[in-house]
Amino acid sequence: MLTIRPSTDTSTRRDRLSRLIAPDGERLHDPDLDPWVADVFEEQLLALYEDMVVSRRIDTEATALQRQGQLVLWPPLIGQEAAQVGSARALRKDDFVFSSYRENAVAYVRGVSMTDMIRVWRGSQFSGWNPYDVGMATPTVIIGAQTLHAVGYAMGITRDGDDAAAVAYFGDGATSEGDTNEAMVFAAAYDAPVVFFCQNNQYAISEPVGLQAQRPIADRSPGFGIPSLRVDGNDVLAVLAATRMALDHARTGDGPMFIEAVTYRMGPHTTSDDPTRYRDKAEEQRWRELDPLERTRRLLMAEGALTDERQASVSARADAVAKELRDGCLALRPHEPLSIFDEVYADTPPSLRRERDEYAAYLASFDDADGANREAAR
Amino acid sequence: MLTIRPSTDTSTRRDRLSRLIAPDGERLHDPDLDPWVADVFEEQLLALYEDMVVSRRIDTEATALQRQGQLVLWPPLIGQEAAQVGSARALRKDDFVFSSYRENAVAYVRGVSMTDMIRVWRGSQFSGWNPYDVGMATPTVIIGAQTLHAVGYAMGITRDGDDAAAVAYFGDGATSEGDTNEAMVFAAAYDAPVVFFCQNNQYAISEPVGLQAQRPIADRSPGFGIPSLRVDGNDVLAVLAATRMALDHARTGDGPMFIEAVTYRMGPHTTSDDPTRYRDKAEEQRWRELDPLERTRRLLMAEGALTDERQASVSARADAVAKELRDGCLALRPHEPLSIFDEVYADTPPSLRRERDEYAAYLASFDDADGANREAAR
Amino acid sequence: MTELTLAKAITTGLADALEADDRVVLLGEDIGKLGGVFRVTDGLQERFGIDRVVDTPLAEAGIIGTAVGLAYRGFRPVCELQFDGFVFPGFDQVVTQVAKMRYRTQGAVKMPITIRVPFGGGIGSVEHHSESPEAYFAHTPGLRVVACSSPQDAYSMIRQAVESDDPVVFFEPKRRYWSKGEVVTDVSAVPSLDRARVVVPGTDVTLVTYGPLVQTAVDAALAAEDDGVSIEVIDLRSLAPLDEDAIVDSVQKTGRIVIAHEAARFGGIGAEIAAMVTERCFDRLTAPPLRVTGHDIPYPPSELEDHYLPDLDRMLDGVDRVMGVRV
Amino acid sequence: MTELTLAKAITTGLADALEADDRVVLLGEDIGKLGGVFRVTDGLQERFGIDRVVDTPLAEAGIIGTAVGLAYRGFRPVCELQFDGFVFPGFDQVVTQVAKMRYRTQGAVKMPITIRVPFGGGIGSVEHHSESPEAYFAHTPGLRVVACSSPQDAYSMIRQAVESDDPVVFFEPKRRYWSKGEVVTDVSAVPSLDRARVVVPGTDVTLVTYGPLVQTAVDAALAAEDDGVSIEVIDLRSLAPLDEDAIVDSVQKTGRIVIAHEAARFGGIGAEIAAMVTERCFDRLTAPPLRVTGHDIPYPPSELEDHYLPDLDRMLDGVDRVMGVRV
Ligand SMILES: Cc1ncc(C[n+]2csc(CCOP(=O)(O)OP(=O)(O)O)c2C)c(N)n1
Ligand SMILES: Cc1ncc(C[n+]2csc(CCOP(=O)(O)OP(=O)(O)O)c2C)c(N)n1
Ligand SMILES: [Mg+2]
Ligand SMILES: [Mg+2]
Repeated sequence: MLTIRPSTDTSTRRDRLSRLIAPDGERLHDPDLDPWVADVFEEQLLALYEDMVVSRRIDTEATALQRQGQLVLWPPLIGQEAAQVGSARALRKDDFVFSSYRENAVAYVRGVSMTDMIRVWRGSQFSGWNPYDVGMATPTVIIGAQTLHAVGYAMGITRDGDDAAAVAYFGDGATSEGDTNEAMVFAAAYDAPVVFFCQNNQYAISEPVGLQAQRPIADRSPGFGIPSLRVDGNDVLAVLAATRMALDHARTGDGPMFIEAVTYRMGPHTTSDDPTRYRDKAEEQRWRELDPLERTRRLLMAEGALTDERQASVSARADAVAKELRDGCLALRPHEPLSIFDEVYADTPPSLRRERDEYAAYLASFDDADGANREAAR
Repeated sequence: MLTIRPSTDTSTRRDRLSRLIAPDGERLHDPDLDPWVADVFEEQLLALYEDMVVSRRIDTEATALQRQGQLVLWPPLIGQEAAQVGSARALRKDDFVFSSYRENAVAYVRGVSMTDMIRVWRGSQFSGWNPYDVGMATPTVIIGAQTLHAVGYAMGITRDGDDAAAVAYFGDGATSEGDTNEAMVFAAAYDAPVVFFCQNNQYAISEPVGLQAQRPIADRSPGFGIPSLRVDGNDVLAVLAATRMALDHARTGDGPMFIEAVTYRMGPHTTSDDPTRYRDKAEEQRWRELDPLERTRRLLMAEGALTDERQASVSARADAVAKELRDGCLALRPHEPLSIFDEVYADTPPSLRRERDEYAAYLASFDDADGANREAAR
Repeated sequence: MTELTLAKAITTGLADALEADDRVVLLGEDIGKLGGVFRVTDGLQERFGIDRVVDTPLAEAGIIGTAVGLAYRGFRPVCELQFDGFVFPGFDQVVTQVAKMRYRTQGAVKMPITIRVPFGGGIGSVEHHSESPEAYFAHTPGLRVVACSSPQDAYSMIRQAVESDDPVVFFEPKRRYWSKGEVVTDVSAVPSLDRARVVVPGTDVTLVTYGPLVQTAVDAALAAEDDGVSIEVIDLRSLAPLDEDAIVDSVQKTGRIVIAHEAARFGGIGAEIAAMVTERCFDRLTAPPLRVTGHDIPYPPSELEDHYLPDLDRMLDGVDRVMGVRV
Repeated sequence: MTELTLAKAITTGLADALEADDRVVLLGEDIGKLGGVFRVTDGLQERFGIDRVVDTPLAEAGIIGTAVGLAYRGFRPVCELQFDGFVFPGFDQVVTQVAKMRYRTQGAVKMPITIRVPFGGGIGSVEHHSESPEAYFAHTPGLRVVACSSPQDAYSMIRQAVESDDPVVFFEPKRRYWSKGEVVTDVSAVPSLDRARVVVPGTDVTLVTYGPLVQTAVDAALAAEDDGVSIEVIDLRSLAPLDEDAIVDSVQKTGRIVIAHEAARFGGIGAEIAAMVTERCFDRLTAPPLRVTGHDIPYPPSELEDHYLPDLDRMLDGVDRVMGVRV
């Protein structure tokens, strides 16, 4: 009889993860992954390290800006630097990213400017950058919705005969949404060149991953006909290798692939969240020991690559980016009120034009004598 | 490295199916399934056969009624008798079925009267029977939606401390809908006592199952943490055994289980459909040789159980049910027009009462002199 | 100029759109070999190939969501939703993504998606097959919501919808699919997609409707003529945004308005039109705007659907009321 | 009688409902240990256990769909949707299942489901966190759609919603969560769930609103008093079905009506009220019903949300207009 039982491994134990850098900084070897990072030497690893340090600095700066009332909200990515930088550095310029709200290190790597990155979180615009300039779509807040966009985009790539790929970034929580599962159905049906990149950061706000999935998340996609990889998401080299492999798989006509990057959200869900209500210090401490920056630093130190000088230049770069972020943020000026009526349609319809004009007249009434009187009267 | 690839079997080949009766009627053995039908002797098998013959007769009669303009639509189940009868006969009275529109043999087995079965298809009501009378919910037309209802009901069973189970019936097409996948997520999360019973009848209207799934459908649920079985859906004994096993699994606290019953929709999708547009005679012929009734009949003949006398009584029973169906159908009288305003709410709100009264007055206006004049004037 | 059924006019429009622009891609359930359950895409897959006329898995969010991705990549997807009652599993992608993407991205990302929905009742079918969900879409800024009523409009409007850089929810009056009419395929001179059309000129009462009820309204106007009442019938064509001026112009002339649709009255398009007309024509109105609509109940079983659907008599009853003949 | 915030009044109401009937079950994302993102369910899981206060996987259709199954089994599920903008993935289950089940089964299957939705803007948040989707639900026969505005109503209405045998979509004005008021927990004497309430009596203009804008309307009434204009403020409480008589009674007295809501104007609740009032009070109206609402655009980025949201000035401007002070 053909009984297909879930395999017995129901945990997301870290020792089952593909890895190239151990938490203590030791360089491990993996015959499947190694070939994909054969070109990564000291200099390349240093660059990845710098990206991660910069990403964390962006995160710290933005969190501070939020605390100072300069941002309406910020979703920290601290802890997920390796997952985001490693995967984003695997991409080509003509690949296209569809992400959720937390992928700010991905945006940084894609070349998004600091001012553009911060617009959304200042409540200034819903989209910080032009997606076509950087090959990264405007982040999607509706959990899971962007996975379908990535698949559709990938279907377009096929129709154009290109060898680019689309990448969908999403979280462990997003795997429960119907959209994410439909995305796998469609991707498999059309062999779409899309990489599903799931950052399993152990939480969807307060809910541990165990509520969303009874199996390692990487076990989900094979049943849809999509091969998967499960990597240590705090290992920048393993993530880079895995993503390169998956992209190659997609580009060469082998269809979609799924990566679960096992990582940890070291900060709160957003600056509005209070994680002490749902997880304990001991757990946070356990993961702190697996910090993605620290292990890369250890490897670089062991190899003698991270000289004081180089560490200083990394810090300087991080400071410069942070300054760019802060200055960019503070320099943002509110848009003109009537701009809220723009870009609802390609051509504003007459009825909406009338609405805008009425509102303009209303605003103007506060300037004229009558308006002033009204104001005074209150 | 942990790469989880789809297994290499990407077909839904029939020789990979669990079976207890071969197409030629030979009784096969399966150590996993056999114990679950150890109590099924000639008499029980004859009863199953009779259920199937009756089901097919219901189907034929309803199709004829539709052709005669007595029904607005009918979704034939021909070819799926073993899948429906075998599974439904595994249920206890206190189990609860959530089905789609095609499960009329399930409804028959649950004890739905012929008159109640036909109401919906005559356009008379949206629900033919009271779900609580027969332990079967009103069929759901929105594909996949009922799978979540089954899970919720099963969560209720757990809360009540009962050992009953809920069963969700759905098709191969339904596996693509977000709802069906969310249902697996919820069922696994709460270890809900629910059996997912998928009749893979090879088509969703015109679309072959290969568009919905790149893997055997039974491969889907294990990734959600739900064990699955893949049985020959044209083998009533194997289906009975598999469903009993899955129900036992659910009842004894082991949580959900998934069954893919591989079968074939021998007729059109509904009486409005024209399958010649999308599948060929050769394929239909191949499946005709796997007819679920025929193979049971062969087994019974080989065992000498289906005497002429018994065959005659089976036919008589089928004719009687068919007559019940036809008479029940033709005896249905249209509801009173104002009944359309009933049961929208527990208590009809004043505004809706007013609407109903206005419409009643409007209708009445055709009876009075003025109304008659108006009519005459046109 | 050829005589076509409304369904065939859409088929022809889709074929011409596929021919005119190779970025046009059709997506939907059963639209390939089967040609869709209403055969509207009949023959198109054979002619344009499986990459341009795409049978999709059975998942409406998937259809709309992948269309968003295709649009992101510069395609012009045309999605078919099989029946009105099946739009809701895809509703989130329509409301939160399709409708808002241009606004969200300050115009950087266009969503030239057409979502075709056969809608309305009167075909004697089962649950979910006869509904009129247009108001849900019309309340969603960023969408254009249109309904065609004649073969000519079916042809021209589907061409315009596909060419529009805005997302268009395109309602097709399924019970008029087989009604015939002359169709010219030169769309250079046809009115733009957002304009209403006076179908029958009149002076006493404005009767506004769309989709399947336009023919009923025309019949009502003819019948009323015998009673000496002159009805001006307006086919809205665009439900959102509304061609307010066309309606207002008519009411300024007639002073009375009846609005008809199959959808439930409460919160339907009729409410918006009544409110708007009252705002803009208050002094001219000699009677309150009156709605002749589906009742505020779910669409009923088909044996009683005639008691749900506005028909000629109910329209004339409405006209009588605004004329003060009946109260 | 205790002073509670509106949020705490709901918490108390839910706790009392859980206490009073062991068939009440709460479902939602993060409602357990976290107590929900607004802490409305704070402490309830600890008190009533994980089987009655259930953290769900992140899937709205899943939440509503399993609630349907629980209701089928005789439970009274209370679902929390985290924010207004996240109702749409669960919309299909609400419209095609929750709303229609009683009708579909001729009354055999009840759907006593409460769907809680924190709604509205003015909290300076990101996209999808400030919307007002009530009209989508109100256009759906079979649902009761309500909005509370004060701690007392929050308490009584959530109790009544949970006890109702009809499905109730329960809108909570999130920017008023922290406003305080006296609450009595004896609900035997409170008005029924479907009745509107005159919050401020007046004679010149009827100002109808609900949810977060009720407080704004009360402030406007106070301000207008100084100008010698007497505003009658009506809190709708029930958006669907509407307490039409309460509105009509008021307009019969005042002859003028302003309707305010945050949702977009086109096809909003205001359109229905304007249409209904015009139908029923045509001869009494001295000015057309006027709507003061969100614009017909997506909810804008928060830095400009004040230009979207109706505020005291815009309400007074509306009042001035119907009074003929401004045109
Ligand atoms: C459809 C929808 N439902 C609910 C939310 C509210 N919400 C925002 S983030 C979040 C958790 C997401 O978890 P996960 O997918 O793991 O991503 P992470 O936040 O961990 O990066 C929730 C529930 C939402 N944005 N969209
Ligand atoms: C949400 C939704 N979308 C589309 C349809 C139209 N439709 C009715 S049956 C069907 C195919 C269903 O296929 P499957 O699940 O395999 O069941 P089968 O008909 O084969 O029994 C479709 C697309 C529907 N009923 N609901
Ligand atoms: Mg997460
Ligand atoms: Mg099927």
